[in-house]
Amino acid sequence: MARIVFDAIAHSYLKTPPSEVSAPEVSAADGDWALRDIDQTWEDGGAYALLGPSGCGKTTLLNVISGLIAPTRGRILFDDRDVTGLTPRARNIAQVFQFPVIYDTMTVEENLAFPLRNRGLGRAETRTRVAEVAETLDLTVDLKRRARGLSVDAKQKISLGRGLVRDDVAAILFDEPLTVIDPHLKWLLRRKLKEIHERFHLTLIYVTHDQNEALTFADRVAVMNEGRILQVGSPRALFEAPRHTFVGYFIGSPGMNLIPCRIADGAAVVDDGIDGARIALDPALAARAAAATAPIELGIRPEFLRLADAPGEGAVAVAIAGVEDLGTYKLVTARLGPHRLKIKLGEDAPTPAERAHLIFPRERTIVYAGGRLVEGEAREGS
Amino acid sequence: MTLRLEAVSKTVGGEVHLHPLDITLAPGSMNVVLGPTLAGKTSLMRLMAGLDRPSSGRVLVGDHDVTGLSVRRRKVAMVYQQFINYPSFTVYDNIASPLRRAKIGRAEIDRRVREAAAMLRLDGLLDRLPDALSGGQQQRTALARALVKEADLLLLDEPLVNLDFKLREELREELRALFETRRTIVVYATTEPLEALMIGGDTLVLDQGRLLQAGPTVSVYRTPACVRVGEVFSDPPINLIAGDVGADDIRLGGAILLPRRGHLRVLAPGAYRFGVRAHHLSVDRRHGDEVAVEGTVVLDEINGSETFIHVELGDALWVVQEEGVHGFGLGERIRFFLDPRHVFAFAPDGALVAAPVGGDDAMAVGSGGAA
Amino acid sequence: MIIRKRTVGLILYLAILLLPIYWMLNMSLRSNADIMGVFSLYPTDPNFDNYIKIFTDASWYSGYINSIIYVSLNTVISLSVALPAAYAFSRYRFLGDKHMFFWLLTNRMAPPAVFLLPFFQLYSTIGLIDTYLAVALAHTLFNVPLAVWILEGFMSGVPREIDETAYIDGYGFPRFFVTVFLPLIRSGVGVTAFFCFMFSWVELLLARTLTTTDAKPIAAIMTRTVSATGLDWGLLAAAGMLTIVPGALVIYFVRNYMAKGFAMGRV
Amino acid sequence: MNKWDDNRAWLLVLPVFVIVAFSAIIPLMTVVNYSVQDIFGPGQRVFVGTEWYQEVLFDRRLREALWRQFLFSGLALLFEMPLGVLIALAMPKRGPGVSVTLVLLALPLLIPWNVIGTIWIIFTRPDIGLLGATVNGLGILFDHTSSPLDAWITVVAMEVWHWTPLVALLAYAGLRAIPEAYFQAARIDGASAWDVFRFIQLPKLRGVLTISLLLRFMDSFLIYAEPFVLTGGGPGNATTFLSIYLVKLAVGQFDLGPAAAFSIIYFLIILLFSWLFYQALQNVGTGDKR
Repeated sequence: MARIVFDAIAHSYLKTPPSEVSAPEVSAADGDWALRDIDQTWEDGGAYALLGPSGCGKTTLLNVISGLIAPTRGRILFDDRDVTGLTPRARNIAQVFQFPVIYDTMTVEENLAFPLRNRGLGRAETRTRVAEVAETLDLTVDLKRRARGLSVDAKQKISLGRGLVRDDVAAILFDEPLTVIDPHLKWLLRRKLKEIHERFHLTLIYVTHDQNEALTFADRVAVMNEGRILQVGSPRALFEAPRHTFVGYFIGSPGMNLIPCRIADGAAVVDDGIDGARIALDPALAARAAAATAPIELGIRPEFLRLADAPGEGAVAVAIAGVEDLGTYKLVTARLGPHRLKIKLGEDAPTPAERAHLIFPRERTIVYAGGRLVEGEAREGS
Repeated sequence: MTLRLEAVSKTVGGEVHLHPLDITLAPGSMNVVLGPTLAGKTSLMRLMAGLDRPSSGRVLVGDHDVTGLSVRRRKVAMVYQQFINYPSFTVYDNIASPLRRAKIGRAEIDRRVREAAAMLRLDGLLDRLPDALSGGQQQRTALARALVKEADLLLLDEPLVNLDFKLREELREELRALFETRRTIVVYATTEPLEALMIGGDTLVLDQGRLLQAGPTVSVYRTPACVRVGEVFSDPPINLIAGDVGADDIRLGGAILLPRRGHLRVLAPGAYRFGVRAHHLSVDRRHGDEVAVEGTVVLDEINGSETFIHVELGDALWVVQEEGVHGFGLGERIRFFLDPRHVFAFAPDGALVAAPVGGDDAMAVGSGGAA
Repeated sequence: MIIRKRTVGLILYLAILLLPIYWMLNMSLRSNADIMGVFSLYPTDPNFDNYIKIFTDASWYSGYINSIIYVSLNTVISLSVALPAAYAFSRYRFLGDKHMFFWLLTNRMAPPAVFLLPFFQLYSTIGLIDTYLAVALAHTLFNVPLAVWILEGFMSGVPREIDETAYIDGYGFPRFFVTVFLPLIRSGVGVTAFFCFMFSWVELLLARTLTTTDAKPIAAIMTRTVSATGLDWGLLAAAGMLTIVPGALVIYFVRNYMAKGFAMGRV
Repeated sequence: MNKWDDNRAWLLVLPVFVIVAFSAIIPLMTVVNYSVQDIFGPGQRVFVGTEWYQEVLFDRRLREALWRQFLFSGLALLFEMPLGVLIALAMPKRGPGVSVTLVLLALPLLIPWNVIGTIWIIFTRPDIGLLGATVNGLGILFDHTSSPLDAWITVVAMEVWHWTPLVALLAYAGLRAIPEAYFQAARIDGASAWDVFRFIQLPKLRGVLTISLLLRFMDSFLIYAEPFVLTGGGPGNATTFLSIYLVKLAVGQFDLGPAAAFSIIYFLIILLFSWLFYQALQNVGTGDKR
């Protein structure tokens, strides 16, 4: 097991990479870099998820860790040892792929014993390790069977097991491992993974585009976009205090409401088509936001908005554009000038009338400048 | 025009894909076909489209029997779960192809293609080949081609299932808006309850080739005609537990006592299966009537906005849904609350006996023999 | 290190593979007297006399033209009948489909020697002996089954939903097949054409039997000339070299399709 | 996966059926006809029943040719299969080397079969052949026109030279179809190159190798032009394979009846192998397609 450190890792798939990693401002236009200057520490024994849309670089990042890809620039350290030039084998990494990779001609037992045999472990010890792992993964009864004949989820467990049998493994990497698993079985495997983490305290890194998988699996989730890690935090921190607008949009279903605004007199002023709607902010937050030069956006999650029938202190008049009854909750779409906001209401909440008043709870209303969170005073995410 | 299926069934090589079923879809209606994988959703859609011929029964459009009519002569459009486009045509030519076949004038084609492309945000991509597009854009192209045709019947077979989580969410919302204004009969197949609720309209619940229930989506959700509908139409899974109704109270799984009150008063003494959806369980007491239940956490799933807590209680496994993101450790003891007002009661054969009030306006149209 | 060893091995093998061909090239650039007189690893006095003779003598070069004509004819016939059939096998279940496919494959395996006499009689009866068409038709015996088989593999790789979408869009079969479907299996058609060309080009037994003068293939003229001129090795080698040229050209043009076709695992 | 049920598909198959039937069924019927008749001349024929079949079955030379044929095919496979796989393993996976290798490998496949024979005559003759002269120069007597063993060595070498590239190309295709994840997993599991070959490449090649094995078996079973040009079936009858003997019988001696009966038996043997081939293909098909 090891603490893994990324030291200014950048990677380009081009043969002759552009000489400079471009500045964040122009990043969107330049797709030559799959990873841009990533500094990150993966603590020993942590359960991490790499979450992001297709093509954000998360699989590249994973392959850099395992050593299947040599980064164009930067160093990677395992416990302060530079492993940048080492092979996957020398790094002691295990990886579980999107599709189960098993050795067709071997039995389950032989499959599980394979990495140990290659490392010259004794027969007796191999047997006990395999038995132990098979027990954990509920594969004991299948040990003598040909691996080829098993179901997809059992095969995926074998691929995982080949990583678990090695007690010297530095980290186990997962590349969207549940893609081929039947939806009804997914949660069972998620549970298995959790158990394994609790039991073995291994460093686990899990790549996915599905927030459900990432947030369920990981203690700390790294949200990636366009080759950068935007935020690493606990599921709760990502939900409550996303440090980047993309994180706010990407986490949560539906994502965070983001409205362009300007700051005046300790409040956010949003274009409502008339003379501007005022949304009161935490004074300290407002002061910092006012000092920012980049464009300001107001952020609030649909869960935190409240509706009132009557105008009141700090309530903003909106037009209701639609109400969807989604069984467990009602999703309201409100129009505020040119902007659209989503509001999540309880299933028993009364359906709002055509016009309503929206309350932005002050402690839940956050502000972004140039896409980055403007820190309030007391808010320091867990 | 109305689409009617009369006693339509499909058998392939001795294997029944669809048992005889009757369905009527009104013009301009929005219909969801909800069912787990292999429920027969695709078989049903292919019969509706005319891609396959039913083994028995008739398909009628208006008063017209179209059972044996080739798909070329029908006014249908279809979107598959794979991204199906003509790989050698540009996006523009892809969208234009059904119009060109229909011998429509060039100017008119151009206008309609650009309109559809704008609607699906493909404006800047018209000259590209499908291979040069992302998955989401490819599926948008397929959707545009289906919409531009202005067919009588638009079939969508799990169109979003192969997209990224977030893309799925976005496109789902756009779709609903796109269908709202059309006269077309839309049929949308999905395995996901939430998707069914988002699309709205009417829902047909299909399982193992049988039509279990049909009706307005929200009513079917609130008043599942049988246990199986409850299972298919709940995500996370509905909590089901055997119980006995006594004179004064109801005993669930041997341990939990519910008062025999409210909508449960109608139950005659005897054995039942009780169902309660995960979001009607809560770790906070929301109500004085709620009954406390204790168990061990085996998993806590977070989907971004909600947390699903899997709790083991004796042999039974419960799922509790909590708003927001919460962390519960594996093996932690937890107490949650069950609101008796939200409990469904099913007879031993599976049929719904009592549903929570508020769902009584639903019409349960059990057809083809509810399981 | 391992990679290097492998590459060395591969280059060595390719060198051995080319050695006999090189030797023939060597011979073809020398006169017969030279060949019989001195043993030399390379032509000491290279000249193109043998080639010039072939290109100036109609009894020689017409053989090439004959071969190219019937081979091309065969490729066209094989492809045009195999395309619709392969589509049927890849898309439809119909009465006797499996048996039909098997029967086709058995013809790919039929020994040409068995068909020698009956073919001669058959084509004599219908007056096709010594025509290009006779050879082209005879070669369909093994090329059509092969073409159907290869094309079926490529077509099965195209999702059926594309066909359905086209029919839903209102395409008729012929237009769909030509404008939508064929471009999708372009590399399959390329690979198939290559194999038809190849097997028709290399076959000699039937081609020689069904022709006498007008359509006689080069390969047959070669053997005949050998006995007549009392083994002119140089001339023979030059003629042999020239039979490799068309094949080499074809394979050069379809090499990218080849790689793709092989990647699809069907040949 | 599911196909459409429609018997009208026959319309699409009809051209193929007609053209192949014309080339296969009519001639085959002629052969059957000959095999049960004795023909003296135009219009003079006598029904002889199974006489020709009996004659052929008890023909010692035919039986010898058959065993020779099996030995030849067996030897061909023994060399071609492992060699082909080895070459496929050594071929580059990407880059300009791929096209070059493919083109060079395919070259022998594109040479007319009798020219193959010619090439090998020129190559192996003791007087002018590179190989023949070299070997004889080393003091080893080598002449395929007089020594049966030398003739066999030459014929087998020619066959291996000619057809190993096909096996290599097929195996290469099979190797390219293995998902990259398998190799990555093996690297991570610490597998050696030999392990990768034994536990990943070889099992995944099973289907392709079955196809090439059967293909090569059949085609080597039908071989005619190459050995005929090279050795003429000699010395003596040492390299007289089935097809060579059949043509001798039919064209050389004009023994139509026995030749026809021989053809039928030959064809039945081939049919049996075709059937096995087809069965194997079907199994491979279901094994590979998900």
